[in-house]
Amino acid sequence: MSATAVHSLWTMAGGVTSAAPVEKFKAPVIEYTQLAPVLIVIGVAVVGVLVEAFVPRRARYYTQVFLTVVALAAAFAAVVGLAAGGYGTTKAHIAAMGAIAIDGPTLFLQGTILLTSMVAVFTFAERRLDPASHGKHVDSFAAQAASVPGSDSEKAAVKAGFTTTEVFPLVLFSVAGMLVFPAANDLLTLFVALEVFSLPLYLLCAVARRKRLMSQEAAVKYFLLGAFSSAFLLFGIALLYGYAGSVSYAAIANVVDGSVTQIDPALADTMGNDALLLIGGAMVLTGLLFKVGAVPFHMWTPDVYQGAPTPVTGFMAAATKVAAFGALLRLLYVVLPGLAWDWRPVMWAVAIITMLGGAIVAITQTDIKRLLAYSSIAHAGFILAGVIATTPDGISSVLFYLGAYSFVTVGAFAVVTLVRDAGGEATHLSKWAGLGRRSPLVAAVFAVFLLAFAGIPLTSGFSGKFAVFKAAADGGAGGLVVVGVISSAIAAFFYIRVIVLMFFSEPKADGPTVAVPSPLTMTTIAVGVAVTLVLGLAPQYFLDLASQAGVFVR
Amino acid sequence: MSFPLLTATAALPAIGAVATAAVPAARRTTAKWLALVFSLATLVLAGIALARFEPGGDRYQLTESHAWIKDFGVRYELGVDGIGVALMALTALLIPFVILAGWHDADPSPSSQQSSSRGGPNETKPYRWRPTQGFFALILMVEAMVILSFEATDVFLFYILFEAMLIPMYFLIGGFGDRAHTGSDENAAAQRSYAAVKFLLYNLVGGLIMLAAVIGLYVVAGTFSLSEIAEARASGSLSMATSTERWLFLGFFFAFAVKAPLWPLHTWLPNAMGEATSPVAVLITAVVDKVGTFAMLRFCLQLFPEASKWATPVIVVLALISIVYGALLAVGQRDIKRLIAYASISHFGFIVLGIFAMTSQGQSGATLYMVNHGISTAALMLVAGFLITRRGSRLIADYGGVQKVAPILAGTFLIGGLATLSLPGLAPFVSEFLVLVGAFSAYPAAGIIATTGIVLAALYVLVLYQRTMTGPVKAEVQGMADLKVRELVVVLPLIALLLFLGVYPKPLTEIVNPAVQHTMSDVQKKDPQPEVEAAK
Amino acid sequence: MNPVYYLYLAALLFTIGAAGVLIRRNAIVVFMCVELMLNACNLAFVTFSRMHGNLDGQIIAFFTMVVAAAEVVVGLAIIVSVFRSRHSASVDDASLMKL
Amino acid sequence: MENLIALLVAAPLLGAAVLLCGGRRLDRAGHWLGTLLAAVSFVIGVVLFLDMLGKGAEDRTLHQKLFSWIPVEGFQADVAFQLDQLSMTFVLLITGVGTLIHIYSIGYMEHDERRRRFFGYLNLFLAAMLILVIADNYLLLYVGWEGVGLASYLLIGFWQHKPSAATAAKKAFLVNRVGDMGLSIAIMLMFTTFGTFAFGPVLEATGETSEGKLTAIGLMLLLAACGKSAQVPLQSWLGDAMEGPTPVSALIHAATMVTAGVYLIVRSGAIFNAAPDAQLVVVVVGAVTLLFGAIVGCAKDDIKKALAGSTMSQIGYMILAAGLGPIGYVFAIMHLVTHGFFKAGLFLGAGSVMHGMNDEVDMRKYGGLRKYMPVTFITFGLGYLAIIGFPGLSGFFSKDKIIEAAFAKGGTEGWILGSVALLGAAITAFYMTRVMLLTFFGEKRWQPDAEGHEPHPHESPKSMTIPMIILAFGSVFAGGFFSIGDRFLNWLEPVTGHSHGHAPVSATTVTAATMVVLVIGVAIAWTMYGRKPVPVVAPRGSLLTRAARRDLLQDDFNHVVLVRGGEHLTRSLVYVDHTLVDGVVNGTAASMGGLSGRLRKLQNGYARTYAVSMFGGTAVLIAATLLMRAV
Repeated sequence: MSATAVHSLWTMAGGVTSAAPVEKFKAPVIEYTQLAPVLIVIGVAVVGVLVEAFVPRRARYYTQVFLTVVALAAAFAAVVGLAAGGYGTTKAHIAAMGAIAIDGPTLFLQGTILLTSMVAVFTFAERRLDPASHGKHVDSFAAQAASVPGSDSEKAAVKAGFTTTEVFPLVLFSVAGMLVFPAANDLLTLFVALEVFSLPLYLLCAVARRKRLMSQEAAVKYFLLGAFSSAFLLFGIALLYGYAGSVSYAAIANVVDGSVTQIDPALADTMGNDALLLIGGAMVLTGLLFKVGAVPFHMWTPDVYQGAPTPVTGFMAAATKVAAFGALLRLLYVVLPGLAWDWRPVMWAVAIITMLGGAIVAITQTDIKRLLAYSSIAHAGFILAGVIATTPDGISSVLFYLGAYSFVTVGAFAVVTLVRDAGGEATHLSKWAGLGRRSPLVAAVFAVFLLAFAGIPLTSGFSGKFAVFKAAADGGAGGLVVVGVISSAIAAFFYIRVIVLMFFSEPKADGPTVAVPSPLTMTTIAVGVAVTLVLGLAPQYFLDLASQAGVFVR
Repeated sequence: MSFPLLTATAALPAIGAVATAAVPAARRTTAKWLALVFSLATLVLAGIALARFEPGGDRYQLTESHAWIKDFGVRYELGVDGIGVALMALTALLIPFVILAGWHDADPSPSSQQSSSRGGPNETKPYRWRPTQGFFALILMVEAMVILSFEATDVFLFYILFEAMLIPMYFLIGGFGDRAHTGSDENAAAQRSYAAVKFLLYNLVGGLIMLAAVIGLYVVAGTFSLSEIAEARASGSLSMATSTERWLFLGFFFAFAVKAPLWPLHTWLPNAMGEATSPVAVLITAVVDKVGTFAMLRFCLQLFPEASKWATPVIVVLALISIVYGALLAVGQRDIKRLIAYASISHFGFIVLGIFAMTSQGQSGATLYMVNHGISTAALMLVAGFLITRRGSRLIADYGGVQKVAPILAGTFLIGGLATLSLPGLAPFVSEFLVLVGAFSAYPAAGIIATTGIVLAALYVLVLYQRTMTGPVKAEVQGMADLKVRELVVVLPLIALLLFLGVYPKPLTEIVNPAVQHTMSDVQKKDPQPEVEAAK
Repeated sequence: MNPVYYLYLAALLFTIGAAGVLIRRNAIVVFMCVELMLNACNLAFVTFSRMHGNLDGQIIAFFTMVVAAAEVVVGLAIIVSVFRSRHSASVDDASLMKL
Repeated sequence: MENLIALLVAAPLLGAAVLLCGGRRLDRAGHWLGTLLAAVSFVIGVVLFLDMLGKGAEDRTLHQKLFSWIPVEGFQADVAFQLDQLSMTFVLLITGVGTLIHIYSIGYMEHDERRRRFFGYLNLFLAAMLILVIADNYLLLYVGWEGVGLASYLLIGFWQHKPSAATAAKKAFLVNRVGDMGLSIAIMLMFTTFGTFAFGPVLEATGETSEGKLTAIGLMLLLAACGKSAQVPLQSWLGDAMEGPTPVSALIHAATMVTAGVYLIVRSGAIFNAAPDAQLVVVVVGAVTLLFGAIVGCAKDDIKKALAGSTMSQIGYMILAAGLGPIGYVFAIMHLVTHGFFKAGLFLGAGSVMHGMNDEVDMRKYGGLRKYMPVTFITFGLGYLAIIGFPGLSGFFSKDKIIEAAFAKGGTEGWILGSVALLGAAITAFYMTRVMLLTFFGEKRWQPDAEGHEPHPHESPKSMTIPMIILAFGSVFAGGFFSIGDRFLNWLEPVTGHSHGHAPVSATTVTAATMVVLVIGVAIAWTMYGRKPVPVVAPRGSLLTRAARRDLLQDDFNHVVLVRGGEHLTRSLVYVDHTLVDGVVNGTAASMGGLSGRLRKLQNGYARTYAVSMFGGTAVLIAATLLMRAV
């Protein structure tokens, strides 16, 4: 197409007044029912903002908690409804003018995200752990995020009993983004969704009540690196767009497959230029691998996990991974299967160094939250092994693993919020010595989570690990399985270390106390344990769900 | 659908474990009795299973099969052959004794109570740590898992238990150390958790490598059910490439060799047995480790016959090394329990040798050996435990002339020792001789080398007995009490059993023989024929 | 004139931005470099849009701007709060958490 | 009748069980019960014997199968007994002498508070020994074989508070175990060769296999025999075994257990007949031991050790005879029986002496005891005459026959063996005379011991003397009774077979020669110990004497090579296990930690570093993908 013709594209719209283009204009069709989950969450989030504006301070907390939980529950109900309606399997299709794909993976992941965020939100709402200041219960968020730590304004805010109830709408926005992320069917939606769920997270990281400096530092690091990575993602998108002339997955896939035959000679140098495709693909992958925290894009993880308020960490660790892996799956299975031969070796390498790197560095960690961060990196590696399988089995195994893993993570971080001393949460491992003697129950629960992380049989961790390894082996990635096994062995070492610490070492005199939480956190932990054990003992039903959901629509 | 006997046998102790754990902190004795009752009930069930088992019947009996995890090709399949039922019975038999012997091992020791009263502000609230309940609950939990693993005829199910049983064992070792330790409490605690971690990591690594093999097996076979795999083999629909089979075999064998333990993967055992209380040590060597040797017989040979034959020479050599090496190190030990541990290593060498001699005598011998070694080690170790708790030291050098002050203790100890050196007339002799004959008829050299084991065994047992029991009475030993009723109740039945099985092992062999013949046909091995058919 | 040059320019800008992120200490500047990268992307989008002769690229550019704006809001908020509590906008000072 | 056989074993076994489990309340009656049951067993033996005499020579073999012991595919081991003339001989010897020694012990152990247990052990020994000799297959024989080993272990170490006793017991068991190793290997060989190890089938089928196999089996059996019968090179334990109570030395380490090796070889005659090489080794061992023992016997001042040396040497004779094959089997057994009588008698005599001398064992501290304990003197004397082979007494007949047989072996071999046997006879005469002189003649040389009260030698109680008298009768008449009309020969021949070798020298010459050497031996002894007074403190003596005092340095050799070497080996192995085997694993763990520590450093907290890693990662990612396409 010649330059003049391109020019006419907008001269026509602007200059000549004729009805023709107006008739050409076709109103977009939006399947609102099928987007219901997202819409509900976003809607309520907006309402939440209004609540912040208009509802008196006293009532805000309860209103927000109520709204949030209701929203998530409703959205989940909607997802279930859609799934029941067969949108996961037979009626799976592309919705919203090709922007969103409603199919098995989408619904499964949305369901997982919604449930995990629900239990995570319980920990957000927990207000019994911190000693009540000035007779008012407080949660783990700053009285007034804007006030400088240690300043008079902060003291005043605390005295006034302010609380940052904005976190709830923020969570909802973030969740909304996460819901769209794995469903995104074109790169633009992908990008926007990414930002939508990232920005609130940046903020949430910054609003811890205790250790605010660290919290803010975490936020800065997360934000800058996140922005950096999304820039890469965006440039990659740009290149892919240049390659295919479109950002829709289907279109790009077609070009990759070469099913688009006629290429305008004028565009020969860009259209279908594999250099663009490869570089662009690689950069998009970078963006996504950053979010899943794969080596070498993982370095933000420990710092952010450590600095962020623990409830946020739990939410982030669980939900972000789910969403990001969903998007990664879709990208690799829908857009890039055509060049599996190009990205597979690279992903192999990434998976291997992720598994080993995460496990090895975790050995010498001394802070429980950093430890869990590194373990999450190692787990990302395991999941990647499943992703690389590129078989339907691979998809479902990854879905299952994500489901299993997210609940364990939320539960584990919820337990971390309970162990406290004067300075807030006692996250240094040495403080955990002898916890098993002081409060056997909590220690036992945490041990269950650790064993699940370690992939000991009869826990969900084992089922998940077995599923992905099986898929990988089936998909001809036996090597990854071996590496995975080795790194699990290494990983086992530090999980065991924590258990030893909790049970076999004498409690320190100035050791931390275990706060008795409100039903909220109890529910979170209980759900975590329940899911861990159920998926460990009788995973069949959920495996079925996952395998039914294991097909992408294109 | 008949009564699921096997499930019940495994479920009962599991329930018992939960019940015991639920007993309130103050009611320690209740917990103990509860655990004992449950273990006895389990013994009864196991006895019924043993009675219901027909030696002549199908290979696997009392079978149960339910769908479990379809996607993994996993079924909940149970069934016992002669070997399984024998070991199951052994487990059920030993646990009550273990519980009785450990009756006071988990009472909160004065030292720990001091530390709890010493401790920080939060010690004002009642001491919530309930060691006693935990101890017995964990023992029952181990029993449940071990029994189930002897019954599992589904590789995956077995694997899960094989791994899962590590956790309770781990807590038993690390959480309830032997009070009779050398050095300070902290030092002892450190050694203890080192031992526990070592135990767990060794076995976990073994298990994880096995996991890779298990997955590989699934990729090859598409199922985990022994019976289905056997059918597939028979029908020829399943044929493994030689290399694949070998790799898978190695994956499995490694895990079992760690558990067994076979040289050079044995070093975790002495630490574990040394640091654990002697009942737990018995649990390790007499019960849990048997799963490893059992699995070699059940899975390695049955799933990978060709690879097993391929690996036999190396394994036989390793077994021989274990026999001699273990015995020599036992001679060199200064710690009673470590000595017994190394003796066990030597005995496990015999068991493995018998299994991989791949002759009827060898394998029957190996199976009997598992049972007899269980009983004899239990007897020796428990008496040693009684001795150690009296004097509060594990060092041989701290004893002397005990038999003068506590003749019954010394006598039972001697009998345990004689069983360990497999004196004819006591059960271990039968199995050891069978193993030797089996090994000799397949590999004469191996047979002869293994025979040196009997001399070394005599050496370490008699040296131990001489140093501890004979000679002038040591001052610290003066006035040591002889065995109490509870302790006699533990030891005497075991000794009686040793004598009975030594004189009349027929009931056992009759159960075991058919199973062994099945295994022999699995590996398509015939016994070497005697040179002269003098029999007729 | 060949639109490919614009691509080269975009790539150049992107690289400059990236380099800035790696080199500069001041959080604000780092952040501006990120913005620069985003704008490089925009340029690329627009260029490709012209080359392909469809409008998607330009639309995306608008989206990018909006997102960038949102990012500015969040980013500045965070950076400012950090600046107020530390009296320094250097990213290297924010290194409490390490190892 | 067959059913009685089991009772032979059952009676003492019951005794052992009751006495050992019975507890204190049996302390008063225990020894009577033990003795009674031993006697019962003896009576049963006699009954069976009479019954056997009533039958023809060919159908004198009785069988009794109790139950199938270890039924395993292709492997049949039964608990079954076989009682033929050979076994019968042993049964009578064991139960007879055994009963006597039970009676003797009643008096001897009177003051020991653990007497009950002592009798329990004695009964246990009887049971095991009987199993050994009436088993109908080698595996069951092995059971008895180890059983007597255990009993001997318990009895040698009966006074466990004495470290020396405990050590001696351990040593005995260990050395025996080495022998047992041989037996078990022999059994395995039989199993792989014949598919069975029951006497009948094996011994009949010897013709059907290679001589090499048989030689191997034979040598292994010989190893076993060496262990049990204290033959070179496994003889070292017997001397120390004298730590045990004297009745034990008499019963186990003189009359019965130590002769089990001879039984084994004679029983397996068919195998040895077919394996001449093995036989040669047997005779060599026998010859060497009979000299070895004799020499040691000459040097010892401890009366029991001296007797022990003589036992060794006498058994050497038996082994030698057994090694001669059919020529010698019968005489080996005959000498075994007579030796059973007079050696038991001698030991009991020694015990009686010690009993009277506050358990003093050093002969140099005796002297002139004949006045104080006449009965002991006479019985001991008769035993002495018997053992040196005084014409007309037991030893004369049995030993003489062996020497003849040795010559009859023929060839240089025969000459060598014969002359060795003769030499042995001379030395025997010497050391026994020495013992006699030192103990009963000359001046009294005992002094007050440390506590100052000096021993009052006195005759032992009836319970002790009566057995001695009975045994003395045996040692006087048994030989003659057996030899007249070749009774013993005809009795045993159906089992062992017999052949008259062609003696190069006539029997009379041999007898004459024996007489000559006997006189020489006695004469030398007389000149050395009879004429001039004996120093209480042993003179330094010649090199040979000193060596002989130390069992010809055998123990020193064992100590240096085996004990020390073993200690070093085990110690170094413990080290290896800890550093190498364990170290490898710990090492990997440690290196993992180190690696982790180094990788950690990368996480330096600077956002820009993280950005660099991301940037680099992306670059690598892109490069890699492009490369993938390029290649």
